[in-house]
Amino acid sequence: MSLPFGLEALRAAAGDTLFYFAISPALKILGLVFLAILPVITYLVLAERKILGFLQVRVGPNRVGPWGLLQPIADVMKLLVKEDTIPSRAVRWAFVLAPCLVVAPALVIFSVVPVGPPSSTPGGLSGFVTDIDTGVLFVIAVATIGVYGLILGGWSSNNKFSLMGGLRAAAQMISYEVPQGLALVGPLMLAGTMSMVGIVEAQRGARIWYVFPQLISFFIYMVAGVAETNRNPFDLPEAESELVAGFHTEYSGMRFALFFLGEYANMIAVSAVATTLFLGGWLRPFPSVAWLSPLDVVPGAIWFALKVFVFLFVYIWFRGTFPRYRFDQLMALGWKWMLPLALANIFVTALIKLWLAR
Amino acid sequence: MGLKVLDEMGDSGAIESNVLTTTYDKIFNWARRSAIWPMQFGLACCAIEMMAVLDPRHDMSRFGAEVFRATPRQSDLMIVAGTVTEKMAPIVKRLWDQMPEPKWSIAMGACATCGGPYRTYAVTQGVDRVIPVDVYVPGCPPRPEALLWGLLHLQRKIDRMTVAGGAGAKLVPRIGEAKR
Amino acid sequence: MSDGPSAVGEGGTPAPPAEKPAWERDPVVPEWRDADDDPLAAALREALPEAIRSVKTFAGDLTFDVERERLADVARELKTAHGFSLIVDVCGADYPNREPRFDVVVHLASLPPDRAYRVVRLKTQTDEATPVPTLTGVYRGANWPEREVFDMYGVRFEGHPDMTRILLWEGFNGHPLRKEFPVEGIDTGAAIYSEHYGETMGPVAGTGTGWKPPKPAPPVSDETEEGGAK
Amino acid sequence: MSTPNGAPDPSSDRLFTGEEMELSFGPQHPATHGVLRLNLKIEGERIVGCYPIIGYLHRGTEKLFELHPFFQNVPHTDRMDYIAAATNNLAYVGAVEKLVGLTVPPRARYIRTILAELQRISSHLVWLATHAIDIGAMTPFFYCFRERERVLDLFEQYCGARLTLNCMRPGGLPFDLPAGWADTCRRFCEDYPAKIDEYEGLLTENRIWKRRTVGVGVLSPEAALDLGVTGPMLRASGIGFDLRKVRPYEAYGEVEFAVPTAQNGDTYDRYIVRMAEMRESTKIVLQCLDLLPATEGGPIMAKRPRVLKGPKGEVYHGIEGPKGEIGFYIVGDGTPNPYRCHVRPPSFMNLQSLPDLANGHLVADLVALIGSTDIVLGEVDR
Repeated sequence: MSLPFGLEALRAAAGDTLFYFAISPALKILGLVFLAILPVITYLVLAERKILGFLQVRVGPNRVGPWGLLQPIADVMKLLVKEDTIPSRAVRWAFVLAPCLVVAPALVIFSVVPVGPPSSTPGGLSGFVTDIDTGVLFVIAVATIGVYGLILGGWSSNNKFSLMGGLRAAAQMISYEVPQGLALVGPLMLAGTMSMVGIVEAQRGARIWYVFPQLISFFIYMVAGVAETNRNPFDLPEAESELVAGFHTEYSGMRFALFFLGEYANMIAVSAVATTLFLGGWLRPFPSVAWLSPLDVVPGAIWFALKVFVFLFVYIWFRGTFPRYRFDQLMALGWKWMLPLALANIFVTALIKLWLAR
Repeated sequence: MGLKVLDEMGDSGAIESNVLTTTYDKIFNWARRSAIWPMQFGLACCAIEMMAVLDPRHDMSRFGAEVFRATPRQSDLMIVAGTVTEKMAPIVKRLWDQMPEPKWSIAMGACATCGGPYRTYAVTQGVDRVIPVDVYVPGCPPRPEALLWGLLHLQRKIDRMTVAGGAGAKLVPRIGEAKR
Repeated sequence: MSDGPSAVGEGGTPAPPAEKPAWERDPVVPEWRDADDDPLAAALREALPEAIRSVKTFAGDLTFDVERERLADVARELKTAHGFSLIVDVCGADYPNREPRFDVVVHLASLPPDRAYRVVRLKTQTDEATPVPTLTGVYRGANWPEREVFDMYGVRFEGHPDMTRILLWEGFNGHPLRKEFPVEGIDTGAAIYSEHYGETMGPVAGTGTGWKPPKPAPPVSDETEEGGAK
Repeated sequence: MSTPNGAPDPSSDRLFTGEEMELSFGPQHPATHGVLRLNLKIEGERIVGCYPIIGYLHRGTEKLFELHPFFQNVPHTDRMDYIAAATNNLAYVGAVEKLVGLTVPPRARYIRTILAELQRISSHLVWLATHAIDIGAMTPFFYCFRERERVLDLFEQYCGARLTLNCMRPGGLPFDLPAGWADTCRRFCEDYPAKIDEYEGLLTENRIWKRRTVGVGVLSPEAALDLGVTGPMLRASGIGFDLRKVRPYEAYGEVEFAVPTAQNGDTYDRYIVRMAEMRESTKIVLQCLDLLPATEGGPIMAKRPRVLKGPKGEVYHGIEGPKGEIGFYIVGDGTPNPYRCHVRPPSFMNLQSLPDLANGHLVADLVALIGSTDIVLGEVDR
């Protein structure tokens, strides 16, 4: 069949049920996390430093390995062997749990994000771990868990700056969950399904990426996404010049690295969801234009990755460009502008959809 | 400091020659020397030159050391940039204590090294009365290039670290150097 | 003085000996002069006759020697009637062989556009025991400089809202700008952070010879009571 | 905008009320520009009390002044306001010259003016860099430091030091300009306005920047005068007081320049005023460079005794530094050392206004306010 080498034997040995319900998803998750997400995160950090260097007329890391390519590896290894301090008055269990709570949900999201098309033959290798009917809902639900990590981390550190960072994170992420969720309703309505794979297929069927009919949705989702991931100009929970390091002020070594990892994994997750819902996922550009079909030679996963990278670049670009919002201004932006806009967008989309269906 | 640890170890030769630990040493020392994150902590004039070391001309980020962390918990290197006064010295000490091991410090400039021009009632005569110092950078203030020299010198010092000392982060001179 | 465009474009070329430019002649050392004829001095004497002890000028700086108790009154009069709206500075000086030994020196400035720019100096004498009336009621900006004078000389200001040390820590032994205070080498005494360490432990100011390690051992490094940046 | 400093009225805004908490902000904090410590009382994020604690960099400079002869004190002035060493030098040597009655030759006056204005540019560049990075914009920091390096190169070519210049002496200057210096300087001044446009392009009309700065920390002109605030902070409040205009020292009487002012006295206005000042400074430098060739080969040091002895007397001499009026009060007693040398530090007086500015604002605004008061702790604490 269409399974690559060793897997076929594994399937034969384990039986179809066990293979398709346990082994295959597990292998895919492991592969995705360790061969795709973690390396991308690692090099995203380097890319960020290099791109910021480029924006700021300097060169960036270039001494550790050729062109500084080993820099992130050195960083991670250094953090791994760094002393791990837990303040004596910290709430231990929460302090330890918090970083895990940030990283895990960000990685879980990838289980429903399709990086490639479903297998063309039954039983073949599809480009996603699983395709559940409520994929989008699952993404929103899981992403929300991440905020608990920040709140717990800020609260359990027994540091006032951490506490303020945690509170800011709570307020900010909850405020922006709402417009973010509402912004996703637009594409859902157009596609008529909540399955992530279904939405991409619907974009193929509609012969257009949803970013064009749902420009407002896309805009709201992106802004809310930046706020969700605590990136500049919305990096208030860890605003360095105000709160020292925000919720992770007291974290050192690998626990801090996990927060870092979580932030970058969240960036990739938000970008991946945006790519799926608005930029046609694994589809090539202009899926409806026939004479561009030679582009289909490029695998879908590559297209997907390219689109995600564009988003990631925009994130870094933001960081190099904008000053930081203030807390109350951020709240006002979320509740007074984004929320009404998102609701209006849903309303208009529904009207248009009804009118078209008539 | 390193010598003291060595004395506690007794004869370090057998451990030193162990192939496994030297490989570990190589890897960890490489990682540590390549990712020195300084603490964002300026005291006086030298802090301005410490900022200048980040600028496009000198660009400390080339060495992977531009990640200035504002919290001592996440930093590896304390650059004591400026005059340490008697009023500030306990805070410097406290910040140093809050930094997790392995940690290093650079005394930047004359004031941090020995009190500099300020031999007065208010000034601590060198930060080495408060915290251990790994590298002294002379100058008043040192040029950014001098601070980069200090960083490179610190890297050479880190290269000599070994996990064989026990805690994994003690600065123990390699055999031969200790005998000097 | 370097003010004024007296010698523009001369190019520094040697002038005939008779008219050497100012910078090639010996410096003209200024001297104290009485300045009772100054209009400001006359006006002030008229308004507060018993407050002004003398008016002198040195190198163009008008100096009023003011009775200690009337310092704030003179400043208020200058502010309201003569447009000296900017407080430049308050500082002290120590003359240990004189009685009373301390000077408190106040500089005030009048600003354009209402008035011509002018700086006047008010001086008054005091000793360690006698407080000087504060200027904070006239200029709020006198707050910190007066605290500095207290810190450096031990001169107290009566009516000051917050008469505490500003540059050195509470419990510092002595007032460093007094002439008998040595620049280094004496025991300044107190534990620096007694609120954290208690009176007998913790860092002790070491008088320019450095900070002494605390006895007994300092608190555990992970002890973060009031935030990491404390 | 109902409170005097532009903070939202606490009675109308229930967003941030809650229990009071004390927060020790500094002395090690990324936004305190050194070792300033603020004891804050906060209600949620709103500041209800702000008590600055200074002195963490008190080094006894004024005591040292009394122990050294007039000439040897110049290096100590470098280390007070260490990002504007040349203006400190200028203020100190000006005071000494006034005390002993020296007259400075014209060439030295022009060069001093050039150095002081270049120093103003570099000081404002450091201010802009740190102010922007406090508000969260990273990139201007690097642009500012790129240009600052060019200014520092000029200093280095002139006197060999980058930061602590020690470039003036009572009576004149230690050296004449090196060959080609004037051309390098002119090239810089001609390039520089375009660079200011670059910074302004990033910030001035940036909506986030404006929202973070407009109306934040309003200082009324009356309060500014009352608190002894000078320099760009005073001018941003609408009082066009500039010592270079009202009592022209050095060569300022011979050059044309404007004194930028603004009306609202908020953080944004202080930003605008300082940006405009940098443009004026380039103009002053260019004019002085035009005046220089006429004095080519002329003396740079006045005739003076080998050992300066201060007469029995006292002078105050203040000049317009980048942060405000920096003045020296020197008492002489007939010996080669000053009997008393007191500094009137602009940052010290300007910092007094911080509690006024910050009350009622949020913690995030406090950071912007510390930046916009442009303090240097070396000068505050001395």
